[in-house]
Amino acid sequence: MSEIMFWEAIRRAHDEEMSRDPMVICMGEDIGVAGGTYKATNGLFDKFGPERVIDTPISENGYTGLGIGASYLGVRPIIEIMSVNFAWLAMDQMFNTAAKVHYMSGGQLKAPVVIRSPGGTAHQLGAQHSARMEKVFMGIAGLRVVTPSNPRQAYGLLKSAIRCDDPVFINEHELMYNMKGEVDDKEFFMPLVGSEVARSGKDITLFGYNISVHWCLQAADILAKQHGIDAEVVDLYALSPLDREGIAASVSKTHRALIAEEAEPAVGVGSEIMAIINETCFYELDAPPVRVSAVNVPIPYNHTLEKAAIPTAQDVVKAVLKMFGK
Amino acid sequence: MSEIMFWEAIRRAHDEEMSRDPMVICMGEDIGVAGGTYKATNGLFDKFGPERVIDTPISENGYTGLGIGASYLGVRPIIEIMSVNFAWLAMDQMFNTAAKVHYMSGGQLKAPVVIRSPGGTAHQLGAQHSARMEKVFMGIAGLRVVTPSNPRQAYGLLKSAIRCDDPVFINEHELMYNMKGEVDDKEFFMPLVGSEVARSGKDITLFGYNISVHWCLQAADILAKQHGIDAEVVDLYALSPLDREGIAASVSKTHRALIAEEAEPAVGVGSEIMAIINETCFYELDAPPVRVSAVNVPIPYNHTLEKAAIPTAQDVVKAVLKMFGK
Amino acid sequence: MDSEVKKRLLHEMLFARRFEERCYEAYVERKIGGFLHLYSGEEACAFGVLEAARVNHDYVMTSYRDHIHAIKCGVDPKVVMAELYAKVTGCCKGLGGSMHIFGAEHRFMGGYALVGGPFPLAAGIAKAIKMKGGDEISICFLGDAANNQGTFHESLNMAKVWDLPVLYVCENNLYGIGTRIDRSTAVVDQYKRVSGYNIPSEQVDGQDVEVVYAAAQKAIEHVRSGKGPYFLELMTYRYRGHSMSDSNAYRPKDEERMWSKRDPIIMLRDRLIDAGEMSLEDYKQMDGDILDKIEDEIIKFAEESPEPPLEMLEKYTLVENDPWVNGGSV
Amino acid sequence: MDSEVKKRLLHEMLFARRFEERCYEAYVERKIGGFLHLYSGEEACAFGVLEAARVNHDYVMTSYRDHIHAIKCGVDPKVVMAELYAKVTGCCKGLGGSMHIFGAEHRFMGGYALVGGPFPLAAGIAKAIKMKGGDEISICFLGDAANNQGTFHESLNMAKVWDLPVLYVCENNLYGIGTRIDRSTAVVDQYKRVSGYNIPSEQVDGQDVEVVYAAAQKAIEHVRSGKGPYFLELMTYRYRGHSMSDSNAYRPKDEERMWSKRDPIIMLRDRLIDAGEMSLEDYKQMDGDILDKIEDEIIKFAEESPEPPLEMLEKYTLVENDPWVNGGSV
Ligand SMILES: Cc1ncc(C[n+]2csc(CCOP(=O)(O)OP(=O)(O)O)c2C)c(N)n1
Ligand SMILES: Cc1ncc(C[n+]2csc(CCOP(=O)(O)OP(=O)(O)O)c2C)c(N)n1
Ligand SMILES: [Mg+2]
Ligand SMILES: [Mg+2]
Repeated sequence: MSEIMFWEAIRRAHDEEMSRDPMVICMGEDIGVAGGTYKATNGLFDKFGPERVIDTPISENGYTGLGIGASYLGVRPIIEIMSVNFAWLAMDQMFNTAAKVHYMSGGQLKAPVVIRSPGGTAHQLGAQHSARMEKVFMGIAGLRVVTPSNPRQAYGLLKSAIRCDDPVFINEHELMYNMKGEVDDKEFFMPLVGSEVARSGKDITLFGYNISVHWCLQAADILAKQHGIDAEVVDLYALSPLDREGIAASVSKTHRALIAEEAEPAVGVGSEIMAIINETCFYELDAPPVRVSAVNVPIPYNHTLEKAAIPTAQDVVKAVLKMFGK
Repeated sequence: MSEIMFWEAIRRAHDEEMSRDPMVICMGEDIGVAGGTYKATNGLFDKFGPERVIDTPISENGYTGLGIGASYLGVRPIIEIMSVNFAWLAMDQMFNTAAKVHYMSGGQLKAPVVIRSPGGTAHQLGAQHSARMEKVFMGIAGLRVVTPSNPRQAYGLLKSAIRCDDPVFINEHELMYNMKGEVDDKEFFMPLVGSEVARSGKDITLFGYNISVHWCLQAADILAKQHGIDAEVVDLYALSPLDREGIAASVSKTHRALIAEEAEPAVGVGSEIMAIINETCFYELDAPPVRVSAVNVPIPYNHTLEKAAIPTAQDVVKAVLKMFGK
Repeated sequence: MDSEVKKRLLHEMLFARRFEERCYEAYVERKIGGFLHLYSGEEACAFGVLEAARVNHDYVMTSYRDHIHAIKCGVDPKVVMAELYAKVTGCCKGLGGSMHIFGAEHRFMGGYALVGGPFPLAAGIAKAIKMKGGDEISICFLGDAANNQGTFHESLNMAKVWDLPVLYVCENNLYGIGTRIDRSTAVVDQYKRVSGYNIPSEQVDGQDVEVVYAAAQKAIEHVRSGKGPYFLELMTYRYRGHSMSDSNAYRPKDEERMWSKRDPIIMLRDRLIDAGEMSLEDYKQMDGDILDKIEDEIIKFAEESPEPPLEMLEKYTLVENDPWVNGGSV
Repeated sequence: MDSEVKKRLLHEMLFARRFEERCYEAYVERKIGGFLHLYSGEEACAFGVLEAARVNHDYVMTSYRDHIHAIKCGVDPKVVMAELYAKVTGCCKGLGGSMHIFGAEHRFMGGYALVGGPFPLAAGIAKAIKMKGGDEISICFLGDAANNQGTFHESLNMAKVWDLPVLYVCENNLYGIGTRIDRSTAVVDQYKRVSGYNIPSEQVDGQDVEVVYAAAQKAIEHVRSGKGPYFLELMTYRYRGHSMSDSNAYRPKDEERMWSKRDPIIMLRDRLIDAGEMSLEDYKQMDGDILDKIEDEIIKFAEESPEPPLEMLEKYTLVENDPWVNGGSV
C-alpha cells in the first residue's frame, strides 16, 4: 500500500498496461513530450516512444475517430481529451461510431477505446473551460461511463477499462489530480459497474460521484458531529450503467436520499438517481429525495461567483437539515 | 383557420419572418435549391435568393458557428441541421459559443440563432440516423429548447424563436412533417416557456412532448373508453426551461404521473420531470411516477425490433393500468 | 489488363448494376426500408480500385453507398441482400441496414451514415496496421461533398504527419445530394485540396475501369511501400437520385445524358466486343445469368430468411459477458 | 510609415509588453486567476495588422491570447485589467476573465478559449457585414496549431465559396503549447495550406511591425474591395510559456535566443534611434511613463474596483426580459 497522487495512479495504470500489452497506446494533445497537462502520462513518451505515446494535433474529432478505427483491429487506445469542454468536438465519433459500431455491425466490430478527460469547475477557468458533462455521456446507449473519486479508483477503473471490450469514458476532475490516497502496490482491477459505500450510516443516504463524494463525506462528518445525523455516503463511481440495486438497497435502509452533483440540475445525474429511486424504492422514502446541484449558469470567472455557482459540503449539510426539519 | 401540414407551418413562419425582416436568413444542407429534406424551406430560395437562403457545405460545426457569428451583428439565422444525429458535430459551437457568449461577455453580445433539427426514430433509418437528443440540449445552461407537437406549435414557436434574443434549439420529428393540424391564418406567437394541457383529466397526468404527446392522447382515449380512467395530457412544448409550475399543478390535481418519452431513459426528459415532481409536489403523489421510455439500445434497422425499441400508446396504457393495479 | 480479367470485371460490374437495380425494386415493393443509396453509374470506381488492392487482406471502408464495395471485398451478395431485407441472415443480422453493411471477416470495415465519419476511422486502421507491422493498407472511399467535413482536414493531416498506410479514394460524382460541387466547394478539383497536407494525389476518369485500375495500382504501390498516404480522385456520376427519396430534379438533363454515354459497363463491354473478346450475345447471356442468379439465389435467400428474434434487440448494445466489466472476475 | 506613427507604435507595443508583464506579476500574486496566456514577443503581429485596419470599424476576434488585440481595438486597458482582476468594472464585469475579453462597442468581438472556435464566427461576422452592405471587414487572429482544427477547413472553404470579407491572420509562433509545429502539422508553412480553398495568402516576418503593416495593408485592401477572404501568416515567437503553468522546457535554448534577437520592440526602437528619430533616453522615459501609468492608473483602478455583486451570477445566462419568450406579450 502506498499513498500516491491521483495522477500517479493514472500514470501507473498506463505504464503497467502498456508494459504488458504492446497494443495499448495513448494519445492526446501534449501528452507525449510534455507528459500531459496533469502529468497523467508523464515519462511514458521516453519509455514507450512516439509510436505508442502520441502527441496529436488539435483535432479532437479526428484523433478520437483515429483511435476508434485503430481499436477495430485490437489496438487499445487510451485517448486523453485535455479538457472535457473540448469533447463536444469529438462527440460525433464517440457517439455515432464508438457507441454504435458494435450494435450496427451485428456484433462484428468492437471499439475498445478508453477516453479519459478532466471535467469540472476548477479555479476560475471561465465559461468555456468549466463544463461538467458526465450527464451527456451517460444518456447514450453503447458507452460505459465511470468516474473515480480517489487514486485507488482512478487506477483500478482505468485498468479494467483498458481491458474491457466496450468503449469506456472516464470522467476525471481537474481539481483532483494532486489528491492523495492509498493504492495497493499489487495489481488490481475495479469493476466498471456498481457503487461503493464510502461511509456507512442509517439516517440518510448521500449519493455522490467524483468530487461530490468528498462533499458528501465532509457533510456526513459535520452531520454526525454537530447534528447527530448518521449519513451513509454512496460513491457512484459507475455512472453508466448506474447501480440501481445499490441505490435501492441504501435508500431502503436509510429511507432518505440526497444527491450531490457539481453540474447544473437539468437532466442530470441527480434527476436520474431520483428517477431510479422512484422506480425502485418509492415506498421506502420518508421524505422526498433532494438534489444539491450547481446554479444553472455558464461558470463565471470571478472567484466569488464561481464558488457561489458550485455546491459545497455546507450546501449538503443545509439540505439535509432542512429535510430533517432542523 | 386552415388545416396545414407541419412542414407547411414551418415554411410559413420562415416566409413571414423573412418577408418582414431582411436580417432573417436560413441556412443548412440542401435547404435552398432543393427546398429542404422535409420541405420546410421549400420555395424560399426562389423568393429570397441565395444570400438569404443558403445551401451550406457539409460542415455542421462550421456553418453553425458562421450563423452564430452573423447573429452577433443582428442577423437572425435559422439553421437547419438536416438530422439531429449530425448535431453532435456542431455541439461545440452551440454549447461553447452560442450558449455561453452572452454570459461570458458580461452581456455585451447576444447570439440569437435558431437551430432546427429533426430527431427521433423514423422508418428503419438505423443506428446513426435515429438519435433522440433533446435531453442533451436541455442539460446545458444558456440555451432554450422547444419542441412542437403539432403544426400550430411548429409555427408559433418558430415565430417567437426567431425574434427572441436567446439561442433557441427547436427539436422536430422526422415522422411528423406531414402531420396535419389547424393553424390560425392570422399571425400569432407562442411563448417559449410553459406547457399546454392537451386533454384535461382528473385521474392521472400523462406528460408528453413532441411525438409522445400523440401516444399520450391516444392512450388517454383508450383509458377513458375502455378502462374508465380519466387522464390529463400535458404537452411540454418547452423543454428548457421546463414548466415546473405547470407540472406541479397538474400532478397536484391528478396525484399520479407518467412521462412518455421516445429516448433511452438514462438522464432524460423523464428523469428530469420525475425530479421536478419530487421537488415540487411529492406529497401529492398517490403512487410513484412512472416513465415509459425507449429500450436502451442503438436503434436497429429491422422494423420489428425498431418498433420494439420505441414506446407506443399501448405501452402507456399498460403502464397506467399497472399503476392502477389493473 | 488481360482479357479474362476484363471479362470478369465486366461480369462483376454488371452484377453490381443489376444488384442495385433489384434493390431499387425491392425498395419500391417495401421489402427494403430506411435510406437506400445506389451505386449505379459509379461501378468502375470500386471495381477498379479494389481490383488493384488485395481484398480480404487490405481493409476497406466507405459511406452509406456501400453495398458494392462490400460485395467486391468478398461479402456474399446474399447476405448483403438479406441485410437489406432486415433478416437475421444478413451480414449485420438485420441490425445495420443499407447504410451499415459490415463484413469484418473480409476486412470490409463498414458503411457509415455520417458524412466524413470514415476519414479518421480509416486512418486509425492504418495506424493499427503500422503498429502490427503488416503490409496491409487501409482504403477509404468517400464522396466529393464529404471533403468539406472537418474530419477530412484533420484526418489527412494526421495521416501524413504519421505517414500512415491509407489510401483515400474520392468518388467525385459532382453532387452532394442536390448541391452541385461548385456551390459548396471553393476548389472543385479535389485532388488539389490535399496539397495542404503534402499528400500525393491524382485525378482520373472514374468511368473507365482500366484507367481506375492503373491509377489505383500506382497509388496502392505508394501506400503499401510505406511512403504514407495517397489521395485518388475519380470523376464519376451517379445515375439515380442521391437516395430513394431524391428525384434528381436539380441535375441538367444534358449533363445526365452526357454521362450516360460514358457508362462504365457499356464502355468495357464495347471494348471487349471491339477487340473480339466477346460478342453481344455473350453479354446478353451474362446478363441473363446474373438476373437469374439474383432472383433465384439472392432474393430467394433474403425472402426466405427469418427476421432476427426479439431477444436480439439488446444483445449488441455492449459486448456480452466481458469479464473486465466485473474487474476480471467471472 | 512616417516617424510619428512609428513612435506611436513603439509606445503602444512597449505598453503592451509592460502590460503583459504586469499581468504576469499579478498572476504570481494571485490577483489574476484562471489561465493566463501572454502575448510578449508577438506584439508586431497585432499592432502591424490592426494599424492597417480601421479599428472601431472593422470587427476583430482572436483566441485566449487576447488582451493586446482588445487594447489595440480601443478597449481601455483599465477595464481589461479590471476584467483580469475579476472586477465588476472589467469589460465583461468579471464574468469573462483573461480568455474572454470582449469589447463590443469597439467591435472587438472576443477572445475564445476553444482552439478553432473563432474561424467560423469570424466568417459569420463577415457574412453579416456583406448582408448589411458596409465596407467593414472581419479580422480573425489565430495560432498555427489552431489550423489543424476541422473548423479551419470548414470556415475557409465557406469564406471563399461565398466570398466573405474576412481576413485570417495566423500568428505562427511555431508551437501549440509544447508541441512543435512539425510534430503536429504536415505542411508547416501555413500560407500554403490555404491553396485548398483558393484563398490568396502570404507569409511574412511577424517581428517587424513595418513589414506586417505593409502586408496587412495589401491583405486588407484585397478583402475590403470585395475580392473575398485573405490569409496572412506572420512568423513570430512567444517569449513566455504557453500559459502560466507552462515552463517552456520543450524549446531549445538557442531557438529562444535566436528569436530574442529579433524582438519587435527593440528592432523598432533601434531603427528609430539609428534614424535619429529618438534617443535611448527618450525610450527610457517612455518606458518609465508607461510603467507609472500601469501602476498608478491601471492597477490602481483594478485593485480598487469592487467585485461583481452576487445577484449578477444568474443575470446573463439568458437575455433578460425578452418579450418573445412570452410570445410577444410583456
Ligand atoms: C455529418 C452528416 N451530415 C449530413 C449528412 C446528410 N447527407 C447524407 S449524404 C450527403 C451528401 C454527401 O455527398 P458526397 O460526399 O458527395 O457523397 P455521394 O452521396 O455523392 O456519394 C449528405 C449531405 C450526413 N449523412 N452526415
Ligand atoms: C478545442 C480545444 N482543444 C484544445 C485546447 C487546449 N489548447 C489551448 S491553446 C492550445 C495550443 C494552441 O496553439 P496555437 O493555435 O498555435 O496558438 P498559440 O497558443 O501558440 O498562440 C491548446 C492545445 C483548447 N483550448 N481548445
Ligand atoms: Mg458526391
Ligand atoms: Mg502557436
